[in-house]
Amino acid sequence: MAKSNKPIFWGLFAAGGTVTAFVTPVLVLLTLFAAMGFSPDLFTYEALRGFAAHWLGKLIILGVIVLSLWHAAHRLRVTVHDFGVRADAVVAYVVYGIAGLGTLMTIVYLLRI
Amino acid sequence: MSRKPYVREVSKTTWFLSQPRYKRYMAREVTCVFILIYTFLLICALGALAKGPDAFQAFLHALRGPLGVLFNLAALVATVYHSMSWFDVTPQAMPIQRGEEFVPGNVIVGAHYGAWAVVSLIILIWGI
Amino acid sequence: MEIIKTDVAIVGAGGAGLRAAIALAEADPKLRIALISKVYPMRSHTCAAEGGAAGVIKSDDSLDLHFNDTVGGGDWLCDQNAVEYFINEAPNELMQLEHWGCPWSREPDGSVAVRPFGGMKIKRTWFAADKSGFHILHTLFQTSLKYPSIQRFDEYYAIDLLVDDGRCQGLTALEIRSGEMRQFQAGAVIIAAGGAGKMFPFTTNGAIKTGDGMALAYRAGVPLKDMEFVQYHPTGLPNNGILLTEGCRGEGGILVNKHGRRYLQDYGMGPETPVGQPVLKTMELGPRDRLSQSFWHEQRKGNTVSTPWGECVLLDMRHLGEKKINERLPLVRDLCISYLNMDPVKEPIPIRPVVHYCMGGIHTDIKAATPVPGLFAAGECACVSINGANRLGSNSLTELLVFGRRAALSAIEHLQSSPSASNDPALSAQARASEDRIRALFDQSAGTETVAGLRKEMMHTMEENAGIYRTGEELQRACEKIAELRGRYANLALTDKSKVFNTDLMQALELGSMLDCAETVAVGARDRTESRGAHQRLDFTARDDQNFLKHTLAYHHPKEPPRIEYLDVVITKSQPGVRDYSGAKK
Amino acid sequence: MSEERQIQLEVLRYNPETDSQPRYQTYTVPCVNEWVVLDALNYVKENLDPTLSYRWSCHMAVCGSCGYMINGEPKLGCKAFIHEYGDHIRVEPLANFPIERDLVTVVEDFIAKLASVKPYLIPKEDKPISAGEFRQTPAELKKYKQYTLCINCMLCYAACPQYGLVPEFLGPAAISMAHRYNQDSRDGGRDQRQEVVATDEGVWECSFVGACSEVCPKHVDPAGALQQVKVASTIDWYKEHLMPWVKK
Repeated sequence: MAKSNKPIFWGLFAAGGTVTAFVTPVLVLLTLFAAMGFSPDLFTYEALRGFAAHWLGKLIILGVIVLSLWHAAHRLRVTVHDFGVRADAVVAYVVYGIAGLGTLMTIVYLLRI
Repeated sequence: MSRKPYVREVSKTTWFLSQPRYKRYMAREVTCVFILIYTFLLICALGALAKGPDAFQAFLHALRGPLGVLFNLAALVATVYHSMSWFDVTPQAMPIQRGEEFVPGNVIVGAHYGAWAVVSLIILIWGI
Repeated sequence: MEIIKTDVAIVGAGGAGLRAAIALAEADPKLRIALISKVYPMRSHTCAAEGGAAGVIKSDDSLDLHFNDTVGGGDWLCDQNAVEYFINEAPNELMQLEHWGCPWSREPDGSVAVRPFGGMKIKRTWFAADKSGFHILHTLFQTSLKYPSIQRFDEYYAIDLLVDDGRCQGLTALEIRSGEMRQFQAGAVIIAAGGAGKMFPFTTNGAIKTGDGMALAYRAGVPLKDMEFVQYHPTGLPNNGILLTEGCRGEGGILVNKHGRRYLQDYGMGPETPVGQPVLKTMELGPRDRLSQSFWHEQRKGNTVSTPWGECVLLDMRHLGEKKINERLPLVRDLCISYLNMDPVKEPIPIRPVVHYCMGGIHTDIKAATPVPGLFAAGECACVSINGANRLGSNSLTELLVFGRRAALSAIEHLQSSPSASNDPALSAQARASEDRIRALFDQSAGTETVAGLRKEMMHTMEENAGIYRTGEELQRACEKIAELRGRYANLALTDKSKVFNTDLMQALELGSMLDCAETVAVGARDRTESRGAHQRLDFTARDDQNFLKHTLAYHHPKEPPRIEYLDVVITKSQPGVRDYSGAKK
Repeated sequence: MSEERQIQLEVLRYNPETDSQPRYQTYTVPCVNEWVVLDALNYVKENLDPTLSYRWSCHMAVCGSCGYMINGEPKLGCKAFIHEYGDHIRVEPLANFPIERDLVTVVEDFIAKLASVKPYLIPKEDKPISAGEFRQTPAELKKYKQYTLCINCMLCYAACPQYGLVPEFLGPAAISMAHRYNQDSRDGGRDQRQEVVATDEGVWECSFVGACSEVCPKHVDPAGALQQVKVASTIDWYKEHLMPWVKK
């Protein structure tokens, strides 16, 4: 038996799980407000742009988004298996592909700000 | 040979219906779907932010409406469930031994809930 | 019938069997070792031992003190040369377990901790909380996995020894899962199959302790020694006999009667010691036989507490406090809460004496060898004898290590010195006869007796007539009744006719073993007209060194009661004296 | 405390020589309320049906023989109290194991897996017996003590859905036992055990359902052990691949 390569993804999964556990619910609450038509201050273009323009802001956004993506992707891989789909290699390519794409988009967008 | 062990097959697709704890587990796992979609929502927001004020307004506009509210509500439930299920098991995954004794699990869990509340409040106050 | 050739076959995979197997594997990696057990090794009853294992390690202790405690505790029926070997080897064996990973409880400086135990003058019991036997068993089992030469035959029930040319050369065993018989041809056989407490209805012993190993040797012509000495543990839960370790008292628990009096002071174990400050070899730290006997007297006087499960006295541990109980006696607390719905932190626990251990067993010499060349025995099934008329608490776990290893070394010596050629046709003929015997039992359909029925009568007989206090009249009744049951056993009918995992057949075989053992207990006790250690006669109340400073040897007869012979006790340096458990005298 | 009541004990029966598949058989058993389910089975065996086969021994939850599914939950028969159930109790052999006969399962797979993780002390340093004990403080003992309490009853395997779905999975008790030795201050064998434990069929098959810890009668918390093994294995991996210059 060979040692598994899952630690790469599990490390991201675990870090992402912790980050999302701390920040995602309150972010969802804020977007919920936005969806309901409240206009929180954060969602002014200027405020957000200002935050994202700072290198620290960029780093925080990158961290939260990327870790969330890889957390969700890895768990999705397991969940798909749990629902009875036995094509782990294909599933892994797809879910990690999605996470990779999201990561790339985030980097590109952040560079444009 | 008189032996003939009987193997009980487990359904690969419906196994989790057999026990409440398996259902709770699957509910926890499914939270990742909401987190994934929501994260892409954030990426879209980031894209709009990069494009300019008009694009961002359009994004906010698209977010509004019953569908947006419904998704965010569902995502809220899912992410809160994720947080709780995540924090509740931290003493198992990361036990802390001080001297001879282990720090009681509920202390570790409590500390996480406390930190979660603080982080959430800061973001909330800052956001509103 | 499949033949399995091996160098050493071990029957029983509890503490003694595993220790023997490891010793063999370590001595010579080329030796083929067959470890045969009717249960998976970790199910063996060694796992239920709680308190600990005695071995001299601390500087305030000495081998002489351990010797004196053991010999005096055994009411001078111990073979003193065996005791000497035992106490000398004990510290090494316990240390060896430490090196194999046993989670012994520790002192703050990291050294191994010891606790006080009954009948011991000095604290010398190594312990792993109150799960010492469990940890010893699992440490041994897990360590045994290191050695590829140990081939396990789990869930094989040993049926008969194969003795040819005056040597033991193997055995037959039934593979329980398939119902198939196997012939093991071995240069030497070690029996380490545990005690026979299940002869009695109220016992700390697990269901598997049915004296199979004892009966195996007994039927092959080896005498059973000192079987009349059956130890009652003074503190068992009254509803199901679950053991509460002597550690309860070692840590400071006290025994009181219904008036709240610490009654042990009335039976030569006083004066009363301060609560929570146990004094060694005094009051609650007296030996097990004396404590169990005191209970019997208290019950006679009407000083016991009536409970739904019979008369009890109370074990009070409340003053130890929750922290100490959780740290030192977590299993005890769990058992009380689970099975009695009582918390020792908050209330005294009703307890009563319960059958615990067979001091007697397969007659072996100091090298664990039986009179049959090539056959060795160790552990509770054997009688070396180091326990004499009453075993001291925490000597048995050490015993199975010391003599498990000794049996292995002796087996190797035997392999080296005796001819290896075996007469295959003769062995196979014996094996076929053994198989036929089982088949006859299996096929017999005209019988009218049931396993459960005979077993109940046997248990009842033993409890009524061979308990803590005995009389000649009762014992005679027991002898007659057990002989009758042995006769009726031939008329047994099995309901279960399946070959696969037939527990009806297993229980029938176990019943056969227990009846053999029970008869040696009853006959040995009837003929021993004295009181010594765990054997107390109301009609012969004094110890009689003139006539009975002797071991009882019971020889098997297929139809008749056992033939009894006597063998002198080996005395080297301690002449029989008075067993003094009174703290007042020096 | 000792009131009697009648229960219906429904037991899954399977005799490989006569049955093509298991079937249920119901016995009416007069129970004393303080009984455990094992007592009820013994009542059946002694009084109603000697052909019923099941394993048991110590009756005090330490030998690990009597694991059954009781009303669908993995339990020790000797620790499942009648008073905690209604008048109908269903007993089946432990889930996820083949049925040998009645309540007796085939457990070779578990035994082999336990052996595969090298569950014995591989000392850091050689030390002769005569040199005395390896020093170990109470705190060092406490660090792994909990994981020594496993009685190999296999309830955790019966509770683990991943083991049911992927029989190659090394499983909770075996990995916990590896963790027990890895955490022992006297031990230096972790690298050897990782060869088996840190594999796809090892700890990485675990998805932390947590059922193993919920059913463990000895509170070993195998799920916790497995998560700790994952954390440590992940740190190993990152050190090995991203910081090869750092010695473990």
